[in-house]
Amino acid sequence: MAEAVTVDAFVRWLKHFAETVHDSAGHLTQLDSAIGDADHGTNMDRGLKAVVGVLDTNGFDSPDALFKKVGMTLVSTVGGASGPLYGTFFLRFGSALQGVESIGSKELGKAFRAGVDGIVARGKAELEDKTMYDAWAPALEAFDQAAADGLAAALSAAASAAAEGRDATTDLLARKGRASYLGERSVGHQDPGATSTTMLLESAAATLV
Amino acid sequence: MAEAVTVDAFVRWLKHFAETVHDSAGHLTQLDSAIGDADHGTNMDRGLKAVVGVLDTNGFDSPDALFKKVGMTLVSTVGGASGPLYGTFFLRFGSALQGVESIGSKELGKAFRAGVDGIVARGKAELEDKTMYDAWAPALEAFDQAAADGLAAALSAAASAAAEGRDATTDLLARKGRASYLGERSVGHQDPGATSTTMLLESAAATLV
Amino acid sequence: MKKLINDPADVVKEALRGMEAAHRDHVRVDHDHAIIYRLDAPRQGKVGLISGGGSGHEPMHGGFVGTGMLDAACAGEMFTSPVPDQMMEATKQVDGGAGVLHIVKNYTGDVMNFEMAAEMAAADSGIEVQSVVTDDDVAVQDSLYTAGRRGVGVTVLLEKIVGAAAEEGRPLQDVADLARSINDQGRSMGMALTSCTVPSAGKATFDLADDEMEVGIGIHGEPGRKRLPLAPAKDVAAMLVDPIVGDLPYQQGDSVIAFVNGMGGTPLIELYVMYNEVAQILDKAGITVARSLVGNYMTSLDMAGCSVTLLKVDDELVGLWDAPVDTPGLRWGCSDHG
Amino acid sequence: MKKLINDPADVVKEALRGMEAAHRDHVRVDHDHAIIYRLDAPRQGKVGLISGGGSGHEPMHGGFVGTGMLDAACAGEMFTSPVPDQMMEATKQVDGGAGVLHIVKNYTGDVMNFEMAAEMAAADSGIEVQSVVTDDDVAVQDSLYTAGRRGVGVTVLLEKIVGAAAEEGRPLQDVADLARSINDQGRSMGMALTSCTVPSAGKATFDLADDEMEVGIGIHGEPGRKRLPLAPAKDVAAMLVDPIVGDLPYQQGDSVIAFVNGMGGTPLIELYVMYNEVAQILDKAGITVARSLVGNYMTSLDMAGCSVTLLKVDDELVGLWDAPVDTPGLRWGCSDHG
Ligand SMILES: Nc1ncnc2c1ncn2[C@@H]1O[C@H](COP(=O)(O)OP(=O)(O)O)[C@@H](O)[C@H]1O
Ligand SMILES: Nc1ncnc2c1ncn2[C@@H]1O[C@H](COP(=O)(O)OP(=O)(O)O)[C@@H](O)[C@H]1O
Ligand SMILES: [Mg+2]
Ligand SMILES: [Mg+2]
Ligand SMILES: [Mg+2]
Ligand SMILES: [Mg+2]
Repeated sequence: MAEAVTVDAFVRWLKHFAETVHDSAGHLTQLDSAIGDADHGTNMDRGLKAVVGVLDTNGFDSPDALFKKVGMTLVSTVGGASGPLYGTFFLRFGSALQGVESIGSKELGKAFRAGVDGIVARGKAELEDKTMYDAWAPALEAFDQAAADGLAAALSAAASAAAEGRDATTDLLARKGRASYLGERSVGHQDPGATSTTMLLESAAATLV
Repeated sequence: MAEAVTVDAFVRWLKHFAETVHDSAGHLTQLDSAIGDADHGTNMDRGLKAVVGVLDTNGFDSPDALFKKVGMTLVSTVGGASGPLYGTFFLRFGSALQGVESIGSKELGKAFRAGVDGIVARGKAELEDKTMYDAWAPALEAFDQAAADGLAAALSAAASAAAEGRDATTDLLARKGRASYLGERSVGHQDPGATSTTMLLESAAATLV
Repeated sequence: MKKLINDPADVVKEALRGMEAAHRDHVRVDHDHAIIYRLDAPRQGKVGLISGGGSGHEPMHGGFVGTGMLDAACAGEMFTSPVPDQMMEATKQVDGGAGVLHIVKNYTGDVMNFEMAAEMAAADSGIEVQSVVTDDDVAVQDSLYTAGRRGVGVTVLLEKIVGAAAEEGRPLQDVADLARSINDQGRSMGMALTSCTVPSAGKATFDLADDEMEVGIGIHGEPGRKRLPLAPAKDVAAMLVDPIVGDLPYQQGDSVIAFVNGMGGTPLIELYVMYNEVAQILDKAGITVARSLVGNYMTSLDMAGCSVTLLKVDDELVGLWDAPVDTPGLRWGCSDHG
Repeated sequence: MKKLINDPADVVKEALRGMEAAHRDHVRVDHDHAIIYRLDAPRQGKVGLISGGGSGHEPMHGGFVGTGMLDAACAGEMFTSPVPDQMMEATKQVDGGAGVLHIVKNYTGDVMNFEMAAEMAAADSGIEVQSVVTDDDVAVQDSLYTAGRRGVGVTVLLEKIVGAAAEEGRPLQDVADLARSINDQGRSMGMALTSCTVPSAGKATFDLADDEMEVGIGIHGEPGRKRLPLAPAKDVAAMLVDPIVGDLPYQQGDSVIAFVNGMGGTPLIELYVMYNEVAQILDKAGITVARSLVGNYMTSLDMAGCSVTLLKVDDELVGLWDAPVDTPGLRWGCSDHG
């Protein structure tokens, strides 16, 4: 089982994501300026800095303990729409891994789905509402389809699909989140949450295998 | 006594001044922006419009009745520093002409001096304080020196001297009025009140003879 | 960016310190949780009222904490809803045994964070919590399939009126019902002459030419529904009032509280000019202004612009409006600190 | 120019209409004379307090008319002192037999117009008039040979405190003496992040680069004493407080009313950040803040910036400060309209 993902690998994932968001905070905020309130980069960066602080000062003996702490930290520090959404994602993602002996592509796929179900339960987004869900939905599907080819293939397929989903948000008219207030004027701008979600999956592909 | 100034001539003077100020209101306000509060043109224009309204709807049988009304109108409509100063000028100017049979250069010179004494009594400006007095003081002197050569010569000398006084305000450090708040920074800007005073004397030269 | 601040990251924290120092007679501040409390909270037997939202809207909400209005306000980061921990903590602190009402403006983030807090508070402490969500912004098309309308100006009026009702000792259900009926009777619309600048972003959220304005804006610097040529106050007033009056059918003789709110960068003199226009439109429409409020009460950082809110009122609401209120941001009547 | 106005020439007139409509419970307005009156003026046996000045500083002075503060305010044109006719009329209308105090900010125009009004009122009606001229701006060097210091923030504090003294029924001489001693104990200094725009001028009075500020400004958009690089709130606070404290020697343990005032375009959150800095400087200097006031009370149209005023107080002044006041712009305590 060379494929099994360890707690250490998850920690590397989260730190890689934190770094990516930190480096792209200006870009994410810029995207949020166009159709939101100019804070998505700041929000995510603040929350992920807190997460890194937690990772640096705590040891975790199980993925579910790790992700419970990560989820709660995001809920408690991000605020806005992305705080409860990313927070809920990680809480559910961790729960799904509870008691799982060895985390391979199948287990990871289930955990991703559980996390995204949490996002939908919280935010009630549907496909093409122009939210982070438009990156998540195709990513889940691609992951499952490539799962049989191994974790690396699945993660890389998910990241590519997320990127496509993210790009496709540009042409959508927003129906959820702040961008929905803009009506027609939301068309032509890429969704910031779908952008950070794509970063999360790209970080996973870069660190979990 | 072909030289005697009539009420009609005084009315022409006031209207000419009103028109000049109206056309230069932007310029006067611009000067006041640099070292004051950006309203000298607006203030003078408002007051002189009221004066023209009074002239158009009233007849006056004496210069002192005319200038009493003009002075009161300016006091009641201009406000700021220039309202009481120009108002007082015309009130005293008119009083000095009370009972004067024929107004020649000598009588006019006295009236100018009385008016300017009023300005000094009200505003306590001294020479080189960078105020309208810096246009008035040389104008009075030039008028008196040229008075023997007739009214036209006296008025034209006064107007030229006022313009020189006005130009000389540029290099002065203000000690009175709003410009005084700027200290050193008031140097290098022409005083708006000295500018409108010069217009008043140029209008006199153009209309009273 | 030109602001009277130090490090952009510290603005909220430092403003709370300044607010506390300036208003020690009205509020105390829990800086760890960024919560502003009424000095005498919790009041036994009184329904606790808490609200909260992103910072950058001052005096809302912290400035509305005090006798006759809120018991606590949770301050989020700039334009970012507060986190559930804050609302949970505030809920516990202000509960005087009669339950707690959460007053939430309808933004996805605010709604979700308050929801999580209410869930946690119920599980954790058994405190009875009800929530009312304000959504009065007629600039946003309402629909089952969208995030719905934004909560804007009516929130201020609601906090005042419901605050008076809670002060009277009314039970939680009554207070919550009253809050919902107020939200139903209130409508708002806003416009901007300039964008605001979020300190951490460092530059204006949107660019607007010298001869343009945004109509149908919210309070977070998000662009509006349309960009239009700059117009005189008279026309702006009509653009804001007409959709409000059209949205909630008015009858001749209806009474309203009329609220002209500044967005933070607009001075009072302009708000009075606007109010003069609004009052004339209402007069022509046969709508009676029972009470009015004009000022910068719900701001969007340094944005220049304004919003208009009309709240239909009856004698009961006017009575509650007139009841004493004593907060940093809103004050009248004979207040009694006893 | 981006403003919520109609014709620039009508701004003052229309704002007075809007103000009257918004505050019918506090004031009435004589539109012919542009005078804002307290509803119950004249009060028999009470010294009448009138102030006035150019418009563009709202809520000052019209917003300070009401119980416990002014009896009337004369509104001049934009940034232009009112004319003597207004002060004469107001003096007659508010005199309740105990005489009238004119509160005048030290500007050449204001002083001369009030002087003419006082002369006319004395000649015309025999009403006893005293004048107090405020000149608290330490940015301006004082000298026998100049126009002297400007009257700024202390005017607001003075109107409140002297208003309470007049309300108590103190005689004119006492009230005037009190006013002068307040002016002697108060000092201010202001700064601007942006120029204001006078509506009739149509463009900014001065240009300021994105990384510059003006320090030592007044309230009429006049440029300041120096142009400096933009600085953090902490440094700005020191630039404003230090010259004030240096000008009027303070001793450890002195008490002050600390007033952080916004210039109109600066939102409350920034004023709280500033107040936080000011409070810390005073604390370090051993100066006790007895009371504070933070907000946009004496504005300069849409200028962004602030001023700091410190007024040395004793128990008597604090007592008068705490006394009820009920005006559109300043309100506290238990007011009694009887
Ligand atoms: N109901 C929703 N469901 C899923 N995602 C959402 C929803 N509402 C908003 N989002 C996501 O949140 C992102 C904005 O996050 P952020 O800017 O941090 O919060 P806020 O909108 O509160 O300022 C959007 O770009 C979008 O992807
Ligand atoms: N004490 C004074 N004596 C004479 N002239 C004065 C005095 N103070 C100001 N002025 C004149 O008034 C002019 C400004 O007038 P104006 O702008 O209308 O009034 P304000 O300064 O009140 O805005 C100055 O340019 C100056 O010439
Ligand atoms: Mg956002
Ligand atoms: Mg001027
Ligand atoms: Mg946000
Ligand atoms: Mg002026």
